[in-house]
Amino acid sequence: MLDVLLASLLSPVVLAFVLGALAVTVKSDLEIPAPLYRALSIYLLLAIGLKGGKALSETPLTEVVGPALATVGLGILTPITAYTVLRRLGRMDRTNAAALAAHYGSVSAVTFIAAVTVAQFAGVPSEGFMPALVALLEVPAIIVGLMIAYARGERAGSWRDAMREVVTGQSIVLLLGGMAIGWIAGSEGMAPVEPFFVSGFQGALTLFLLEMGMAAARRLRDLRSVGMFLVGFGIAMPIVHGALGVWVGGLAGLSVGGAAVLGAMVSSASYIAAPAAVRVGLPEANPAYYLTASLGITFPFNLTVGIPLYLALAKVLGG
Amino acid sequence: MLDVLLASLLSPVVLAFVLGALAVTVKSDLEIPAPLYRALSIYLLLAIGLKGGKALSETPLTEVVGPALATVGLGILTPITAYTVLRRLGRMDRTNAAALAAHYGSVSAVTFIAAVTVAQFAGVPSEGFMPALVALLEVPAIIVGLMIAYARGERAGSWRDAMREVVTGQSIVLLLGGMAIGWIAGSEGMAPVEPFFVSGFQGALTLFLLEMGMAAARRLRDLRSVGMFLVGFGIAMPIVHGALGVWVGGLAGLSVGGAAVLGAMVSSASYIAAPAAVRVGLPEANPAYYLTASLGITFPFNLTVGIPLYLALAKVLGG
Amino acid sequence: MLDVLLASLLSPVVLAFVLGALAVTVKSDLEIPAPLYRALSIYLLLAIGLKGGKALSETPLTEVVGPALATVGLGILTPITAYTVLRRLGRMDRTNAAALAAHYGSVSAVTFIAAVTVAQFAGVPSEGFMPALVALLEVPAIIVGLMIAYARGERAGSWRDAMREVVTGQSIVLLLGGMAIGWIAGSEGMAPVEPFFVSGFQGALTLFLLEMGMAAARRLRDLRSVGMFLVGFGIAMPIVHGALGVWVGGLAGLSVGGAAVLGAMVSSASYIAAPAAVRVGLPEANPAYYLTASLGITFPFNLTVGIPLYLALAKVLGG
Amino acid sequence: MQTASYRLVTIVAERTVRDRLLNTIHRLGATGHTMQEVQGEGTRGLSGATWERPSVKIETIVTEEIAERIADHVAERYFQHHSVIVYLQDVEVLRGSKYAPQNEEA
Amino acid sequence: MQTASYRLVTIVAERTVRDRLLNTIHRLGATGHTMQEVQGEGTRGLSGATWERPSVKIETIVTEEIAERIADHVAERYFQHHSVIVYLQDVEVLRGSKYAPQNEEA
Amino acid sequence: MQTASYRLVTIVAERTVRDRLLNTIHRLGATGHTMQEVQGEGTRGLSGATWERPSVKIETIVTEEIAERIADHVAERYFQHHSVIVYLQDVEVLRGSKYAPQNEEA
Ligand SMILES: Nc1ncnc2c1ncn2[C@@H]1O[C@H](COP(=O)(O)O)[C@@H](O)[C@H]1O
Ligand SMILES: Nc1ncnc2c1ncn2[C@@H]1O[C@H](COP(=O)(O)O)[C@@H](O)[C@H]1O
Ligand SMILES: Nc1ncnc2c1ncn2[C@@H]1O[C@H](COP(=O)(O)O)[C@@H](O)[C@H]1O
Ligand code: NA
Ligand code: NA
Ligand code: NA
Repeated sequence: MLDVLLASLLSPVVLAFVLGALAVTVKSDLEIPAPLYRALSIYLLLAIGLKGGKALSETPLTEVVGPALATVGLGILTPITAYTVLRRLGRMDRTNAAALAAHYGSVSAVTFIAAVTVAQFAGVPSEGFMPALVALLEVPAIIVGLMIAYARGERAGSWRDAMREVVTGQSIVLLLGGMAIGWIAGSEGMAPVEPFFVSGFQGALTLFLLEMGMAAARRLRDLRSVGMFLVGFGIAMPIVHGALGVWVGGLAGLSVGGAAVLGAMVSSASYIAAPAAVRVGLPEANPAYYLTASLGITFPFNLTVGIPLYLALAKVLGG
Repeated sequence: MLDVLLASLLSPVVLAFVLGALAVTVKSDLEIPAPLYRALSIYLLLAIGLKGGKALSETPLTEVVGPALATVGLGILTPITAYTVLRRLGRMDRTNAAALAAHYGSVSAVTFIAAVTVAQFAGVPSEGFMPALVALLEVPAIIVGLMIAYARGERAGSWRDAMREVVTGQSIVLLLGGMAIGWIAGSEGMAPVEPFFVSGFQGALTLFLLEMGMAAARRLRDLRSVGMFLVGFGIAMPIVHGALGVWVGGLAGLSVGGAAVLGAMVSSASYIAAPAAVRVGLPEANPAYYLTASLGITFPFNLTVGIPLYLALAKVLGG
Repeated sequence: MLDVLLASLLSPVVLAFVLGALAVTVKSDLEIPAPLYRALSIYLLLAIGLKGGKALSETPLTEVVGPALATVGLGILTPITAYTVLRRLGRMDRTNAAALAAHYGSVSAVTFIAAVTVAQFAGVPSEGFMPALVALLEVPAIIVGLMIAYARGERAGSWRDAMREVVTGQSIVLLLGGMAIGWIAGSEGMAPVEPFFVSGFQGALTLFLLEMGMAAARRLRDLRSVGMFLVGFGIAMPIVHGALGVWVGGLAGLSVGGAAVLGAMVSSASYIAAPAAVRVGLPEANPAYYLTASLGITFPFNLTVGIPLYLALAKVLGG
Repeated sequence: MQTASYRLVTIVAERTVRDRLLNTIHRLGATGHTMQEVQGEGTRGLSGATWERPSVKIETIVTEEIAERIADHVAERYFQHHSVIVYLQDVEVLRGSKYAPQNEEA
Repeated sequence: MQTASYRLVTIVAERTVRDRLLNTIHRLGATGHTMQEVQGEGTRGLSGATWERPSVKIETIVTEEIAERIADHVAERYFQHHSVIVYLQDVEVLRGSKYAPQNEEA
Repeated sequence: MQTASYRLVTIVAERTVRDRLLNTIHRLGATGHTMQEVQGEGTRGLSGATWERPSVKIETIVTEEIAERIADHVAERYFQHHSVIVYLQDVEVLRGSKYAPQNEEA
């Protein structure tokens, strides 16, 4: 466990995140050009999709069905647990609770990637088709979260616009699109593009996390405004959801690595797809809450402590 | 033939183009940052040049002379055929006909790359010096096209500015410049930069075609405004020019793959160098015509159906 | 000597610089998108740091101490020599002399990279920990330069802001940060990110120098305004400092390659860290002087003639 | 120099509402617009930060009447829940006819 | 359309002074700002060229009084040694209260 | 706050004419300009879309007289065949002398 924790903490990817956070703390003039950041996120999402699609093309469907169903189930369940916790324990208003539920039910692609890398490194690689599960996990929670809000009368936003935003959002299009391409092209067709999309991946991710670290650190400044409860929520909720994900993943027949990665996925909070949809569907929700919690608290927690934790848990349950 | 058609249709590069088009159709919020698109086009042009230059440095000049002359000849002939067709059959006004002639006489670098890839894949690789021919084919047609227009009295644009735009245009500078660098550095000097410019090439192209697909789809919306004739022209003209290119290429001593690629080059319509020059030299021409035809119709046609067609033809003639 | 001179002159990296300069001369519309340029400089600095850090993690500290002390010493000495020359021979006012001193005492990362490549190529590779010396050489000179200026009464700028700008500047953060990451991660941890940061390096550098060539050429237009003396200074000073660096480097126990690279570092003039600090600390200094000299004269000189010269000298002294 | 007086309507808005805004503007009679990406800060905090999509600044030159229509529409439709501001200025343009719907001379 | 009159203060400045400028503006009472990267040329030559960090254009809508404070501050603190210009314009805004400190209705 | 009145000339143009425009502006007496990349839509359709070079928005603060010269020149030289628009506004600037050719105080 400890060696894995160290190995993941001391990987260039995580260290880059720390460097970014430090740069903001010392008020460095370091600035990642916005177009570079966007280029990297497009690259990463497409690359994940391509890899997943290629893997799918080599996997018997029967192997995927179980985990797929489990993932969808978790995508429907977790926003409800999150909402309940926020309302009951947090006494949070309905709108913001629903918004946060959508975020914590959905998934963070970068957390997923980090988890895959750590599992790989720990000698328990996850299934190749995991990216398919990311696509499956991203959408339902957002829909459920918005439904909870819309179930309660008049809304400022537009349900239709929000749905369109979810299903035509950049991350879904690139993930699913990439998977389709990888699946159709197969390993032979993929070969020529792999130096770009596979070999370069970890390095691009390092650069990406440099900016993530900066963004997270900037977000942390709003910590005061969100209150201690949300801080606690941002750490406790992932642990609960993560454990649940690991456990269900195991039952669904995933390997130890696969279960750990699913745990990380379930525990993670979306900070790209969900915010975009919520801004449209629940504009009256306060971004300071859901962005600070998902980007400023949960993401760093998972990246550093969470992932190794879920992996250890998966080993215990799985071994 | 069919297997090649499939292989090329189902390559990640073409599929990315389709994905881009789909993203626009479903009104996705996917957006390729403009600087990324420009960075990719600079990278691709420079990479083509470098590869071509390196190949030239290893090729006896005698082998290149024939194909080079043939290419220049085609660059002078095709704008005239295009102009004639547009005037006679299309009853199009002189200015727009000349503008379109410049585009269809010139060449699309991306169509060239795609053709090289397909030929490669089909087991009939094209000559390494083909990029040199791209540089040769790009310029003459634009000059001829503008000459046709200027031959007919007063013009709004400036002939000198247009010529400067053509010969100092980004694509020429990068292609010729890259070739010079590759030729001078030779294979030994090129070795250290090849991981970046050679291995990464296909992947970068995939990303580039994602945006191309989006641009083409957006262009298609203007289809109504350009009329059915232009749609037909955008498909028929490439076939004629392509066949011509394949045939002449064979006579000039190119291999089957080389002839096929030359066919694709001749059939393709420029959408970077030509538009830039025409905007300066023939500002009164309507961009909706030449952009929609070259980017919205001819490019997709060649990418999907055209290239395999020219390859099949080259095999028939060459075999 | 000559073969090395040729080899370095005819490397794609240098040729790209020339191409960029030519593009500006012929008024090409070629334009490197600013975000691409910034992305490349972030990538290059981080990559240098990572490589250096990894090397440090494999080097006994004792080997580094000598060269490190020598580097700091040179970083304190060279701004003083530069200032004296500018004041005595150049009759330049104190402010601008101090500003130039800060630039010529500090180091140009790109000159460093070019030198490493040439030494490598010439069969006398430099020590792996050289990047650490770059970080050491960058800061002191800027501080000394500003101190010289501030030592003389009232200043428009803010000393504290200037210091903050130096030590939290993007290049220091990325260099030191990268080194820390590479050092902590070690060669095992670095492996997955090396395809991106190591294999891609030379190619990215080529693209970067394309823009550098354009920037240098644009700068040269201001040549008249800066006067002949500064032109001479921009060529003579590097030679003196370079020779000094080679000599001291040898004494400090660096290999022939290492001494040559240190010479190139010492001879080079900063055009990123120093200008940023000077703009804050000495805003009344005239950018036309320090930018034209460092970017328009000294950088091209070192890139083409200087580096092979220092290498030859190192061979003489070292062999 | 023969100029005509028009209104310059400037809208700064978060990216999510961009396309809807553009459609509305043209539907309400604008003959064109100029747009650029911006970062901003206001009562709803930062917008257009690196990690999210940049906000946009949309400028359109229109007749007084259309300007009012646009301003009213934006106010009523977006103010409550979106990061959007609108302001109006007078401008003198050349080729006045260009900015009036169906080119009635202004 | 119910509009209120405010002042639009535009500052074009080299990147190095950006953050200090933003802090000052808000300290002096601005309730928000909009910012974009620009390239420029002036008496100090080019600024924001590719190889250096881009200059910024900062726009803030404020009351007459705050506008004067900002303009004066910038003039006195930055004009002598930095590439900075400031200019003021009148604008009509919707939701006037938005731009007045502690929302006193304008 | 001691301000002087000048004219702000704004030109939005397709990229191909950018450099010629900048040269002209300065030749006609502008002491500086600020420029940014924009996307636009007008009677000639979209301009500055991703796959082509971005359009530019050029702003220059000049005297009334120079403003007219610039506007007239652009109108006559570019309107017919290029995607170009020009509009003028009044601005109050600090350091008026800065914007008048050979620094005659404004
Ligand atoms: N006082 C202001 N001056 C200039 N721009 C503003 C001002 N207030 C808000 N904005 C812009 O309008 C956007 C939305 O404002 P808000 O809804 O108050 O967050 C901000 O992100 C800024 O870009
Ligand atoms: N006359 C002008 N019109 C528009 N912008 C200007 C003008 N003069 C200066 N600027 C802008 O202000 C910045 C600094 O000006 P300066 O301090 O004169 O170099 C320049 O880089 C331009 O962006
Ligand atoms: N009514 C308008 N309001 C704002 N900008 C406009 C307007 N009309 C045109 N433009 C800008 O001017 C450019 C050229 O216009 P046009 O020549 O009409 O295509 C467009 O791409 C827009 O950026
Ligand atoms: Na989740
Ligand atoms: Na052609
Ligand atoms: Na130096």
